[in-house]
Amino acid sequence: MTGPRPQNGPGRRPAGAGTVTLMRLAFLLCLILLWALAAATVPRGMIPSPAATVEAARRLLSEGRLQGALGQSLITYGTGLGAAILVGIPLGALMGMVRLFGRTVDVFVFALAATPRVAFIPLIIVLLGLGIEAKAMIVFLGAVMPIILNTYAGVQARDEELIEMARSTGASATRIQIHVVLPGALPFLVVGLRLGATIGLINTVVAELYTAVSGLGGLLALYGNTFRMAEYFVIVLALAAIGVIVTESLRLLEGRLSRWRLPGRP
Amino acid sequence: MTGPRPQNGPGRRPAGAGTVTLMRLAFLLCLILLWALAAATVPRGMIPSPAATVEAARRLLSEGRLQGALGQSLITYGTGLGAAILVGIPLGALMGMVRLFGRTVDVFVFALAATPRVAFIPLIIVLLGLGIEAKAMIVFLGAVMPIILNTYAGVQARDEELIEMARSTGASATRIQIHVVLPGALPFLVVGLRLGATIGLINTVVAELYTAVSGLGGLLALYGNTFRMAEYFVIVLALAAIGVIVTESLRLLEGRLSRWRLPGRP
Amino acid sequence: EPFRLIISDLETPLVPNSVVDLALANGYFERAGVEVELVRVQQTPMAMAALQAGEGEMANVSTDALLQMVARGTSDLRAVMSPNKSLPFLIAARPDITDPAQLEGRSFGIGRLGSLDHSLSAKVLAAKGVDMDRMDLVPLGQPAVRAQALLAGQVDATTMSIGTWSAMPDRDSVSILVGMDDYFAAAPVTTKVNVVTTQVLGSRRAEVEAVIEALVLASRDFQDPDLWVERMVVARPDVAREDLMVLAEAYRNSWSVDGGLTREELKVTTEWMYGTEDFQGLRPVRLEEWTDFGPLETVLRKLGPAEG
Amino acid sequence: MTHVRLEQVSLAFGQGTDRMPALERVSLSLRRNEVVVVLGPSGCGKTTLLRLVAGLLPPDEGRVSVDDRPPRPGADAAMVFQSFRLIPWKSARENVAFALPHLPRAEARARADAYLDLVGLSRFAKSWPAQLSGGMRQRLALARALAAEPGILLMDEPFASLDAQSRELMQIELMRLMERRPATVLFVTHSVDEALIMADRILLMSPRPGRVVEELEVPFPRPRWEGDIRALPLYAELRRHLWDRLRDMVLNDPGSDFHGRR
Amino acid sequence: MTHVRLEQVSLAFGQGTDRMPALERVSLSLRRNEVVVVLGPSGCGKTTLLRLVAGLLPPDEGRVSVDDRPPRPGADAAMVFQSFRLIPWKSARENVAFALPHLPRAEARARADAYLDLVGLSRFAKSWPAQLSGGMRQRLALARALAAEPGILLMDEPFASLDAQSRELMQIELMRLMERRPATVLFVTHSVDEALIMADRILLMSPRPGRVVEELEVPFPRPRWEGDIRALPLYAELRRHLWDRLRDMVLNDPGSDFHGRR
Ligand SMILES: Nc1ncnc2c1ncn2[C@@H]1O[C@H](COP(=O)(O)OP(=O)(O)OP(=O)(O)O)[C@@H](O)[C@H]1O
Ligand SMILES: Nc1ncnc2c1ncn2[C@@H]1O[C@H](COP(=O)(O)OP(=O)(O)OP(=O)(O)O)[C@@H](O)[C@H]1O
Ligand SMILES: [Mg+2]
Ligand SMILES: [Mg+2]
Repeated sequence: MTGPRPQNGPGRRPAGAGTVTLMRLAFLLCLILLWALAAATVPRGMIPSPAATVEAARRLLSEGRLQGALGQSLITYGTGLGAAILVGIPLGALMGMVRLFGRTVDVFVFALAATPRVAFIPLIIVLLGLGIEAKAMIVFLGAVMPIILNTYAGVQARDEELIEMARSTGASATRIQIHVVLPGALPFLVVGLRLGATIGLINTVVAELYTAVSGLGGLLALYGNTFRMAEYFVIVLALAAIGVIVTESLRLLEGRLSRWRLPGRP
Repeated sequence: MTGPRPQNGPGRRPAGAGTVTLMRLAFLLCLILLWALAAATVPRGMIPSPAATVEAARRLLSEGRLQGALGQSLITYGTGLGAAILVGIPLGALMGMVRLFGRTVDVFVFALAATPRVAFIPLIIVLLGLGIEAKAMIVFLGAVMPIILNTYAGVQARDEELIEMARSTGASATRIQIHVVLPGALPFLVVGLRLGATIGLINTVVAELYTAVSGLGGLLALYGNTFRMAEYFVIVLALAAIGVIVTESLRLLEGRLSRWRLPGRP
Repeated sequence: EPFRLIISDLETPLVPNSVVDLALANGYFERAGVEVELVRVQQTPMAMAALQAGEGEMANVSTDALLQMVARGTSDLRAVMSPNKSLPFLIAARPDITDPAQLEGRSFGIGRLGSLDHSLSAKVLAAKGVDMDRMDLVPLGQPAVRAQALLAGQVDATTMSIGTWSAMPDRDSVSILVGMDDYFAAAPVTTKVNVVTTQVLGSRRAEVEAVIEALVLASRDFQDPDLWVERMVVARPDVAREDLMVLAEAYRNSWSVDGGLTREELKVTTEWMYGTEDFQGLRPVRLEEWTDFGPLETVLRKLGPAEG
Repeated sequence: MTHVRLEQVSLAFGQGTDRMPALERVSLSLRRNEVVVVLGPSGCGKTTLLRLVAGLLPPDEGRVSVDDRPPRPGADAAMVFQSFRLIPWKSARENVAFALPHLPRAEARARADAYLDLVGLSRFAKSWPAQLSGGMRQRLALARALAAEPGILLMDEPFASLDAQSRELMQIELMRLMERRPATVLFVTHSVDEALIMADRILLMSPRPGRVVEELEVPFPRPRWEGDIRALPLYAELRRHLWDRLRDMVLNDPGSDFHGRR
Repeated sequence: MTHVRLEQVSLAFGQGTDRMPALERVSLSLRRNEVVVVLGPSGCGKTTLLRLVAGLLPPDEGRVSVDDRPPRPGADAAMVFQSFRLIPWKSARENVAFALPHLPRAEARARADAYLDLVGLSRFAKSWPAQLSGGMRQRLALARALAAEPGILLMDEPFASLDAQSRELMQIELMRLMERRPATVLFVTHSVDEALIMADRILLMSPRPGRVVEELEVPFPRPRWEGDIRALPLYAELRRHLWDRLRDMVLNDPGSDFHGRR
């Protein structure tokens, strides 16, 4: 660990965005090399070579298969994640603000969070069928947990002195929530959303495997069962890419809302 | 939402532990009633009645099957979660302290977090086999993500003024980490551990399904495939109970370390 | 060190594949002079990965998966026998559907488009004069999920294994449209085989032969429905004796009394599989690339042909 | 004409054996538009007193009332907090406007700008608190409380971080404002001079547990910023008296942190 | 004999068009064990100056040196921060002991207790910062800096939140301590009186951007706590002079927040 460096400094910029991009590319290159090495050594084509994977991606794209599956998956994912955000943030905030309510339900949330989502699948099929509702529900169940729990923790970690100040101005509970508590909980919210977004993506695949098979999850099953590992890797990489896009756009949002933390932090 | 109430108050106790227990019991009762209702209405025994579930639990316990499976699962779970904690906290802290390192690797962590764990299973089997190593690895991969990301966010949200103060006393980077940064990130760490613990448990089941079948996950698959729903529910409830025990013991830890946040917070 | 046999049954199954568990429970392997340990995994892909990772010496896998791998370049796997070549499949439907012809325009649950159960069902239904393309096909993945969807009324009919069917609760509310016999008649293919790596075949050939011997002997014994039921009652106390007796009758001719591996059947199997969607564009494979009759022939020479 | 009244108010912090009384049987009443200054040693309960009047803290015993009703936070009073309590993610202007929830947006903004100007922060309206110096932060907290134009102003050492000249300027601005728009003011200070300049009446508080041990009318004419009241003989006399009383309390009261020091 | 030296130091905050100079070409040098007081209007860069000397901030231009080397945080100086900066999850005693990383545990604890006693907080050694009043928190921050027994003491309005009597007591305790264990002191205050009592030399700073506009030797004999230097005619004269200079700067310097106010 290098020590923390001087900060809030006079016009000193943090490690430039350029350096970061460069380092990321270098790291990516290392990963690809490692992958190529693994492909060469692991027996019997369990790991396809990077070249074969690129070739497979080209093929899938030109056939239009990837796009179609991607579209299906994104609808499921977007619906489930959207619902998780709309439910998770207010619920977590409510749990944090109303202590008795929070303490009453939180164990049940923990219990639910610890229960494998597959365990609910029979129930979900009975209640919601096999369509988008059922799939979105599975995504929702996965994504909502980190969002609730992180919001809950963020609201609990609020600055009581600031809240007392806000009360002294006659601000309503809602105004205090919106202007003081939630902005203060922003770093928690962002991790919650990040985790929710990644878990939601994983659950999209699970949902597509366990209810009517479709989308990227369906392709994953197809290529996995028929041992087409290059195609399989293309799907895995596509999933990773979606995850990166969503989480990186959260970074932009966070950056905009955190300008008050002066630049120059290491 | 009820408004925040007066706090840091004179000897005023928060809603007593007794009230919380009572409310939890009431809530639990509601859930059980709902369950009984669902069992009575949902067609063809897809949901077992509470009574049948209790009966199944008694049977499984007297056969010793539950205990045996539980033991196997707990070993996998403990190993994987332990490793996730030992790796996740230092790695997250390092990413938060060394900005360039953090910004370089974080996208890759997001990408990994968004990739379904099942996608790695063939690889894990080839590299680690079907035994405890492979299972613990799957648990580790799931649990480590929220721990890394929450620690990372907690360290990034550190109080720069306190750190400047610490530097002015000549404290080393390690001393600053231990005395200032990590205690300040505690609320983040605790959510990270909570989520890691629950996801780790889910992944224990996944691991037991996808490598050599064993433990609670094995029983879940067995009873699910053969529609023994009462037994199935017993396993699901056992998993939920483990989740609650682990997350509640984290609450005790957090309570001890947060006494400086004066009592009387709502 | 024990000889590890990887299977994808979580407990003694209700199909002829039960010989593996029964042989172990009843000392057949010991008598053949080999110490066997069962490694249970959930599905064929895991069994394949485990075999390649050296987590077992022999694996019971589906033939289409093996062919896929061989066609894609794997060269060191050999099928040496099949303890359960028959097809314990059936098509079940909601009670108001009693004739396959009624299925047109209805929803039908399959594993996935192009999967083995899909191709087989298409073939079976075609034999009954029903065109599957005129149905609303719903890919549902796992067999248990297909059964759940049927029970929940989310699909009108689906294929399932006899094992799944016999475990289903409330079976009376489901009608059987196509039974097991029809299945095997329509598609006489060997769906599952036991494979070993060429390396194991070289270094532990005697044990491979002993395992085959034990399984063949067990199959010959359990041909007798009464014996099978008697042993199954012990292995599966949760299944009613009457159900077992019905199953035993149904399996009467499905036991691998001669090892379950014949050139003709495998040839038919290969040809049939290459006609399905999953295999389109794949390189044809020769029998020698993925089977080795040597060990089985040795065993049969020693034991002689099955009586009757 | 009583605006704010405390009757036999007691309050302790902590629980069980840690329980420590902060205020003991404090009674006082403020007339409408009176400026009352509280003087007392460090840790004697001045801040606690202000929080009680603001309605932010309920008393353990006794009664606090504003216009004969329990105080409602925000409705009756505005407070300048000793530790400023600025919202870090809001600009200076937004921090002031936050205290004006009842005004329409544009009006709140205009009002905020007017009070930022009063405290000399016009140029920093868009700055975040982290970009301001200690004194500038305190002036921002001051602007926020003044902008609410409350009936009661509770000020907890509002000028402690200002240099002597800015402090004097701010004292004058505050007195001028109170002429234009009178309010009842409860003002905590550590400066005897500031107390004498600002107060209609001075309350002296004793150390732990806080009690009001003396009340003192300050009879200087207003406006006080014209002509130098410091030159009056009465000023020197009152100053001496307050100084001696406080000194005696800090050194000889057993509740004082410096009891027995010499 | 120069201990601390700043040569033509300039520093600006912010980036691009927001960039605003805080200090401009500031030069000064402190002799070993000299007490130098900085006086200047709010926001003129006093805190920034202290951070530079502590080595917490590198200058944009110019050079800062302690014993002819760049300052190393913690090794040369200890600082009393204007906003206290206590660690909320450590007790008062632990907060002080945190500043003593080089001492063995038991010794650090003993040292912490000694300095807690000096600032009158013995009874609160186990309290968390949230349980302390504003003035008590400031005294805790003071104890932490003093306990380090540094060669250079950087004090940013260390007594601003104390009542007049406690403030006087603390001034005397500090001067006594400096007799026993001398150190170079750079002391920021807003009180002209405090400056005259504490200083060997006074630096006057102008508002934005901060420059040193006047240096003043303060020739009163030491120890100053015996006998009343305020009674000396020179005291009144210096006080008047400083007051007028500061007043002029606050009202007439275009960089001042109160430029043109009257
Ligand atoms: N939340 C709290 N928990 C425990 N004790 C507290 C709390 N708040 C204040 N106290 C104690 O109450 C007493 C009075 O505190 P208060 O802040 O009112 O003092 P004060 O007169 O404002 O002092 P100062 O001039 O130093 O700001 C102090 O002894 C303090 O230690
Ligand atoms: N982190 C920062 N970012 C931007 N501007 C800053 C920052 N810190 C200080 N400034 C600006 O630098 C100038 C000097 O600030 P500094 O804190 O040194 O003043 P000061 O003399 O200590 O004032 P005060 O007496 O009010 O504490 C101020 O105008 C302030 O707005
Ligand atoms: Mg106070
Ligand atoms: Mg300052």
